[in-house]
Amino acid sequence: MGALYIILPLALIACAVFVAVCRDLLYAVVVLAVLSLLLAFQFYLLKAPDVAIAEAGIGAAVTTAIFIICIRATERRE
Amino acid sequence: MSKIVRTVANQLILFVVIFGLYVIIQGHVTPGGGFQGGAIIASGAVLLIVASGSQEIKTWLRERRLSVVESSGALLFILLAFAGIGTVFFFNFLVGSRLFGGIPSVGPNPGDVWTGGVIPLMNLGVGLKVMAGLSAVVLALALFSGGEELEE
Amino acid sequence: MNWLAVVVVLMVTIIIALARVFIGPGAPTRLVAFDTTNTLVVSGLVLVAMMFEHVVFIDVAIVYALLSFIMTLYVAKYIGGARF
Amino acid sequence: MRQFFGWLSLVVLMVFLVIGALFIMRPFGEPPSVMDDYIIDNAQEEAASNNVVAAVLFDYRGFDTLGEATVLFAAVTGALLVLRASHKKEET
Repeated sequence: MGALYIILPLALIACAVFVAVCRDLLYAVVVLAVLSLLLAFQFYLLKAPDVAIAEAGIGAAVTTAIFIICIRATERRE
Repeated sequence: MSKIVRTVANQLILFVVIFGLYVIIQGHVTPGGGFQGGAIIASGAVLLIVASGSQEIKTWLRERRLSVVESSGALLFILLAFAGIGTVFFFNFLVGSRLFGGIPSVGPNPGDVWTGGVIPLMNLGVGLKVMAGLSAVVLALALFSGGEELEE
Repeated sequence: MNWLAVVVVLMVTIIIALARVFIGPGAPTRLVAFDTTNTLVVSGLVLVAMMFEHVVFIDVAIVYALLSFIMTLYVAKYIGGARF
Repeated sequence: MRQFFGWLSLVVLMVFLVIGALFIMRPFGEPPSVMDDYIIDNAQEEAASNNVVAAVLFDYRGFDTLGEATVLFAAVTGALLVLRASHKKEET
């Protein structure tokens, strides 16, 4: 159990740094989707399935949909 | 999008809505609740928007109707909160009555749907509210994004 | 059965797919790697539910398997150039 | 050079705060008060709900859920107001 609790937060931090640094907004949105995926897995490992379902429902579809629609209406590059 | 995606989405929306209703109604027994189930059903609406395009969805799913549903959900929530004001605000007055009135035994048990007092009805209200609200936001953004000409 | 070892191996494969998400050239490569990560995480959720020995933990895996492909559809429609 | 020292001081401050928080932080899983023990023990009798999270959300802390519903209502109202108005102005 200890190995999971070390690997998964490191992957989360790497995703967050990439989202903050990346210049292309489409790539940032894709990595943000991966971040929400791994965050749901982290909540799930901490035995909080309520929060995991909320994170899966909101982060999986609605947030990415809103961001992609906004990129379509504006510029792709920062 | 293509015909394959449209067909699969039209078949899959049934399962998404049924699972969302399951999460809402069983919210006091298993993990889940109003917010989570409403988010799942709103994701079904988002799937329909990406599969068929917002201009075809617009013919039967209006923001005006969605705002009516959302306001009725909020009204149900606040009326249930005010109904127990004889004792205290947000009092669980249905425990022991015939509607959702059972009391579970203490400790780990498989659970029963007819328990929880006023909690399942509040779950229903919050579920209606979240479902209509998130669907309305995404639908309005998609209509606004698709309505104007883009130069690319 | 030692389910934890299986989950750790799945995590290592998730890290490999994540590297392809980070460095992959172009958007379609990242999208396919992202879909691979989706499938791996869903199987990992089911395995952890078997490790915890609770039935209710399966619900999260069902939710993610139902909803995870929607963002793939959105990014694919954006790359295709169509309007929403 | 000045910018470099600014960033360096920021990083040193952040590391100091994180290490200090790690020392101050309570051990993982230890309850900070007696209120949650009361809720865990009595939620199944008083609120008649197996899911203690639902009992806390809708019975013990109902005002917080009311505030969350208000925030969601305000967000939806603002989004519909802004988008519908700009959409109508483009058509005319």
